[in-house]
Amino acid sequence: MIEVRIHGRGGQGNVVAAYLLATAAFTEGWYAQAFPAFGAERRGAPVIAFARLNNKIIRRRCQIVSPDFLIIQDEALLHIPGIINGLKPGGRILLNSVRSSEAFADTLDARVVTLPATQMAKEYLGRPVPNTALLSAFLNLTGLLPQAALEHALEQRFQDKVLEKNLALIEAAAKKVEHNQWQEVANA
Amino acid sequence: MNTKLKLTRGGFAWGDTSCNYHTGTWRVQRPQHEYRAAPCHASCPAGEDPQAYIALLDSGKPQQAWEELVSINPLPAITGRVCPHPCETGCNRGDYDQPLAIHSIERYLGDLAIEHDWAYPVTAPPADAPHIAVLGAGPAGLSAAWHCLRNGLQVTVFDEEAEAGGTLFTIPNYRLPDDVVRAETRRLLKAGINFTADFKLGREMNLDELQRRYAAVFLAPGVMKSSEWSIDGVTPRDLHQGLHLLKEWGDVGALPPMKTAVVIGGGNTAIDIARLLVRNGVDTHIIIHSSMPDPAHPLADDMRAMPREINQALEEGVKILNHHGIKRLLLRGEKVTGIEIIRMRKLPDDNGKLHRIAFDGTESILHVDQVIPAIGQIVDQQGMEDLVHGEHHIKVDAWGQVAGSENVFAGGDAIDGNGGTVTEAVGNGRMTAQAIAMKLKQQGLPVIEPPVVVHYENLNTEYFEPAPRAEQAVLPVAERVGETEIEAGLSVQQVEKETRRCFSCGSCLSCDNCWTLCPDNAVLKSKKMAADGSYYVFDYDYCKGCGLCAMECPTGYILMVEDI
Amino acid sequence: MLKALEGSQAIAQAVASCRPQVVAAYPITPQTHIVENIAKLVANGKMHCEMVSVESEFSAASVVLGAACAGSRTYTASASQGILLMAEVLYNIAGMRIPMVMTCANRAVSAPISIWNDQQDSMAVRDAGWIQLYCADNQDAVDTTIQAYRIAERTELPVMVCVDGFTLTHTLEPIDIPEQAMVDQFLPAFNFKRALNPAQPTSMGTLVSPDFFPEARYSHHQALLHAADEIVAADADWAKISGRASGGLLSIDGPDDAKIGILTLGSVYGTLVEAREEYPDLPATKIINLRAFRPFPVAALCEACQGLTDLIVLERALSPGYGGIVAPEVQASLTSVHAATRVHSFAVGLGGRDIPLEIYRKLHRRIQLEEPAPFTIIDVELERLPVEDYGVE
Amino acid sequence: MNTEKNSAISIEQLRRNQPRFEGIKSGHRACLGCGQALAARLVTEAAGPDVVVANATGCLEIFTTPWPESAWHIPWMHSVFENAGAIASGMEAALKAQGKSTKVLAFGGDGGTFDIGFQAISGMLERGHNVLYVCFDNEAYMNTGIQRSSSTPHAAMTTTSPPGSERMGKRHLKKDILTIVAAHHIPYAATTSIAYPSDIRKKVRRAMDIEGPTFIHIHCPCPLGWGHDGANSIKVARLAVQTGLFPVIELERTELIGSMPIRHPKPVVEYLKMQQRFRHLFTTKDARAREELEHIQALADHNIKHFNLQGDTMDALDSDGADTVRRGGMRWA
Repeated sequence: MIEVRIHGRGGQGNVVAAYLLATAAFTEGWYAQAFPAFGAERRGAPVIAFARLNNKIIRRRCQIVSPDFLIIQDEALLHIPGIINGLKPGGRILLNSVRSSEAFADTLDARVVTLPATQMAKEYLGRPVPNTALLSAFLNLTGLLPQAALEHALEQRFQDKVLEKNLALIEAAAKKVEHNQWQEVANA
Repeated sequence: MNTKLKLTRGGFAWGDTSCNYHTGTWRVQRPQHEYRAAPCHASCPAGEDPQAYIALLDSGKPQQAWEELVSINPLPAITGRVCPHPCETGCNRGDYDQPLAIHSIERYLGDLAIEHDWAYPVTAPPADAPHIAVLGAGPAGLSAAWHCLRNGLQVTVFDEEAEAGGTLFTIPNYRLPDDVVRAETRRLLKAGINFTADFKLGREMNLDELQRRYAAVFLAPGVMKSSEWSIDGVTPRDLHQGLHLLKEWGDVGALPPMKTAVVIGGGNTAIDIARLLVRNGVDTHIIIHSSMPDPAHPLADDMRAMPREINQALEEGVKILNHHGIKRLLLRGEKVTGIEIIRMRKLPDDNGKLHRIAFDGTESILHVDQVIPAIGQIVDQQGMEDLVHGEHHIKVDAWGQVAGSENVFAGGDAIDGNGGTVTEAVGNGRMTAQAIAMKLKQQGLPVIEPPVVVHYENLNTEYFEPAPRAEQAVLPVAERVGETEIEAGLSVQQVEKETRRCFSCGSCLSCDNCWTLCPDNAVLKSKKMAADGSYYVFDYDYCKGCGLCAMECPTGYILMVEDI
Repeated sequence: MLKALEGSQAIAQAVASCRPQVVAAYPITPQTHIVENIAKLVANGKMHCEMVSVESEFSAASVVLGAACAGSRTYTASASQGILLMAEVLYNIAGMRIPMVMTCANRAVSAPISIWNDQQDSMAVRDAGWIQLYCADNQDAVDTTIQAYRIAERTELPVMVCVDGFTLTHTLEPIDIPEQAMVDQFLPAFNFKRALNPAQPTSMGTLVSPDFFPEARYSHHQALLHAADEIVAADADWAKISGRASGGLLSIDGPDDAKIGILTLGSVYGTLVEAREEYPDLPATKIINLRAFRPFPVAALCEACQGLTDLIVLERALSPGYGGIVAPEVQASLTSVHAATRVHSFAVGLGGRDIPLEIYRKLHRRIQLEEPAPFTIIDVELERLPVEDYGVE
Repeated sequence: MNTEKNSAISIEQLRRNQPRFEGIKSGHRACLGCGQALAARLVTEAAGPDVVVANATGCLEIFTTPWPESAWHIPWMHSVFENAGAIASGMEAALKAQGKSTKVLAFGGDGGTFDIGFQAISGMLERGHNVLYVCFDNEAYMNTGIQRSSSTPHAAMTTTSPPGSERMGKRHLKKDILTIVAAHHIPYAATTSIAYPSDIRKKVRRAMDIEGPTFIHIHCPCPLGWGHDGANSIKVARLAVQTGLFPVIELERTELIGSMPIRHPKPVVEYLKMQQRFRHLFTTKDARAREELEHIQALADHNIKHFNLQGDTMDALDSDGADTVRRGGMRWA
């Protein structure tokens, strides 16, 4: 079972990211579960969402304490104490940042990969919503699901221009990272 | 608790089931319909019930209304014109805005019956029915005859004149056209009354003989003889009595020559003769020691003439010297040249009795060339001297029976204490006919109790709204010439509005108030009239006795009575 | 067909497939997504009903009551404070024996205010006279919602489908939404015989005097007891059509000869089942999911508890001043047949406190004691309490 | 006198054949002279059979439905005190969903309308449900034994607004519910009184014809709570109108479109002295009573001016509202 914890802020589409991930996984035949760390979300406040992917039914409903992956939608969230707590040994972090992965090597060591997702979202969508770009990069890094699965999940949620722009965005985002770089972790 | 009761799921109940529970058991008082006399009814000398016939008229049944009316007074076209209508004085509506124009409605019905020639509602008496003789075809005689007929008796009316009507013909045409008198009396006679003209008691037949031939005799000779009149024993040579002049005018259409006249008296005869004189160019005064009538403060010594007539007389130029009396006649030879008059009043003494007091120093002279007394007439005793015993009038009891005589009755102007109106005469006739019928059936005559009357306070006038009284059209003074009738009858539209003004005092108006306002649906409406004369039935199974219906009955027809 | 759906969305679709004619609701977290999804279905013409967006939960309950009395199938949903605001009407609906279905998106009750999940709200209206069914997962929520209409309409009792707020309502997972034809086959059109009808006027909600009140209450009580059969039958019949059963009155997972049992209501069930796999060294344990809390399935429970030495009742709410709410009823039910079974009452996950897998181990450790522990709120961290309140537990 | 009489009219037959529709039947347990019982019957009469009723808790509900009996002749339900507006909303939604044209009526007392049920009514009005809401206003919580409500008039005595050395009855004013209701911009809101049955029926019929929320506020004296003889219920109600204390008006979308003119306003004392609930205003010997009487007179004068109630002496409109009787009762039709 693969457990992903997504950190973000109200308004960044945090829960949507978890839902998209689970939906994409479901379309590829996985059993998946996604849910927010239920909160009275206000725009800008730090929020958490979870996604579980498994090859059999998932019955547990507890929060993800020891994720395999962290997706952090905002570099500033790193200032929140304990944000990477519980990450499994060997676990990986996808961080939304304009800086290179190396810039975080000191604090987060080699586990981190960065993506200028907000910048890209602004460019492609006209709005600073980093979630789909990060998801795309995540899928490409892990090789868990084909890009088409995410496209399919997006098609269920978005339409017309927004969908088109997102599809262009995820295509671009995928190219920004190295395919299957985290495959090993994902298959562990 | 009924253990077999099947309850419903979820506690619902079927509609209307509360009817199983009789809230009538809560009651300690109960409403009931109680007819009480309307004041118009109670105050009518003829005994008419205007409330009843107005109700029928209002219901769109004019012929039934007329039949109801003539079941009491067979001469409505006549009384509707000449009656001083105490009914209107009594009318509760007078306390609200203006009294109902009852006399106008009465006249309307009378005229309508003449116009349509509606038959008087009566069945012919059996051939062996007792036969009653009525002496005098004036209003009292005709009324008595009519009511004898209605009581299943045969009747013959005898009169000195060639046609029925009697004193009615002495009322000037401008007030009561002869045509109306003829139309009504002839139609009445056609109902089955035998009429024998040119009959004078003591000439054609004596009273004894009448008594022998007939089961009962009703005397209604009127007062065709004028009272003796003089001032300190002095009488002018060419004295003409008012009634005599009126009769002469009616018979020959001429008056003695005169330029100025003074009429003495305050009754309708005085007014009639005064107005006749004015119409003939005579400068006329009426002198009377009474007060002018004032509806606001009716006094016992008011002029007896109808206020309406007095007003019209004044409009036409009659001058009335009220609170005056004649002190002496100014004569040249035996012919009058004037009178000395003095101010006087009727004032009550310590016991409240009125006395005439003349005020010295108020004397003045009025120049006239005729003095016409109209101070009252007395009965002509011829043929019935034994009954009258030299009095001016015949003495009778409350039922019209002549004292000491088993089968002789009397009524109309001739009897003692009569007010002298046509309507009163009609009332005497009716009562006496009833007494005769009862006597002939060997029934005792009951004591006459005054009816229980509905007063203004007994009504709920919130359900009425102010509406102006219908007034008959009156000819302008300039057009009041000759014999033309001054007042026109009401139009159909006027009558419709006027009947709607009736409060229906003491009788069911079928207004639906009780039916509408009962919080317990305990007043049921019926298409047919219930036994108690209303169109509503109290449902005592449910009536809780709250009294709301009685409180809101506009006519005072519902009373709450104890019910324990 | 399985679809990845958020629980609320699935419940909304299940409701739509039951074709209610009147839906009334007032927004409250975590019920909102259900109603929003219904509103979306209505707006897109995928659901045909009168949607009444009322001004309070009180009116929501009242609107569906009025609508049901007027002969329509209805739906409402609420949570927490909303359930309490409805309470008077909930009693009223049940007492009048009105069939209807509502979802309670279970949430803690203020104060202190909490938008997160526990089951204090539905427990607060335990005695209102509604059937209460608790759902273990979102598939269960879908199936139970559909079954609830048939149960309600056959028994003429209202059914409250209790779904853990957020834990289920906001969780996306693969859920099968039955085909419309399947639902139509299962659930006949609503025909409420006592519906208000001008052609045959009746009066509902009459004043019942002491002469009749005990009979009315008795009848209501009996109706709830008899509803157990309808709950079982509905589950069985729906299983024939859908291929899925929800366990009827309760379901059991674990070996028949287990000496230890854990009884739960709602979504913690799945967590416990998986937790058991995480701790294979702990004694064999039966996990009992109490689906029907009202009517309380005494007989089925006794059968399920055959051979247990210890039964842990996981409370998701409490009665302050006493303790657990479910455990006393369980204990009383078992007394006659399994007097020896020790019944433990532990509250977990109050106000949305996460219920991690290790709860399973904690529970086992708790029952090792000689004497059964008194009612305990498992995850309280006493040192966090103010000094004056310290040591309460 | 008409002689066409029928002494053998069967009561049972008559009951069955009353020429009107009665939504409430006999046998209900209302007090003697109950204004509300009368008002409810008049409303149902004008509304006709094709209705369903939602009734708030209160006297009307209690006295009409002593299970297993009911006085209602129309489908009726009672849920709780404060939800008549919402119950009615639900009924209307259901009937709409079922494609039926049956009209929904909601009945509440002043407590259930002005106070506890106000929110549900506001919601019902705002959502535009096709419901005629009728408030039977007897100006206090009579069902529970005469406690003040926000409809209780100024200075009236109730068990929770008793007069004493520091108080002269209710300190506050009667809530102007009609204006508040009309402010929902509903098509029709009107006041009327049991003293004017024709007015009630006319307004109910008008409201029945309107598609959308309508509100009729009926002044219904309570003999028990007001302290007058049941026989005087109509009289008291009429005086409330005639003094100007209870204006009979009609509002369409907040605009005043009609009022029952008062021909000759009566002094408020005439109204007050009939009722025990104002007794302290006549028995108290100090200036406070005089001040309160003047205050109430001023309120009446204000109403007359504010709602333009003063009619002309022979105003033709008077006949329309004043329930003038006619022989044969046709005015009630």
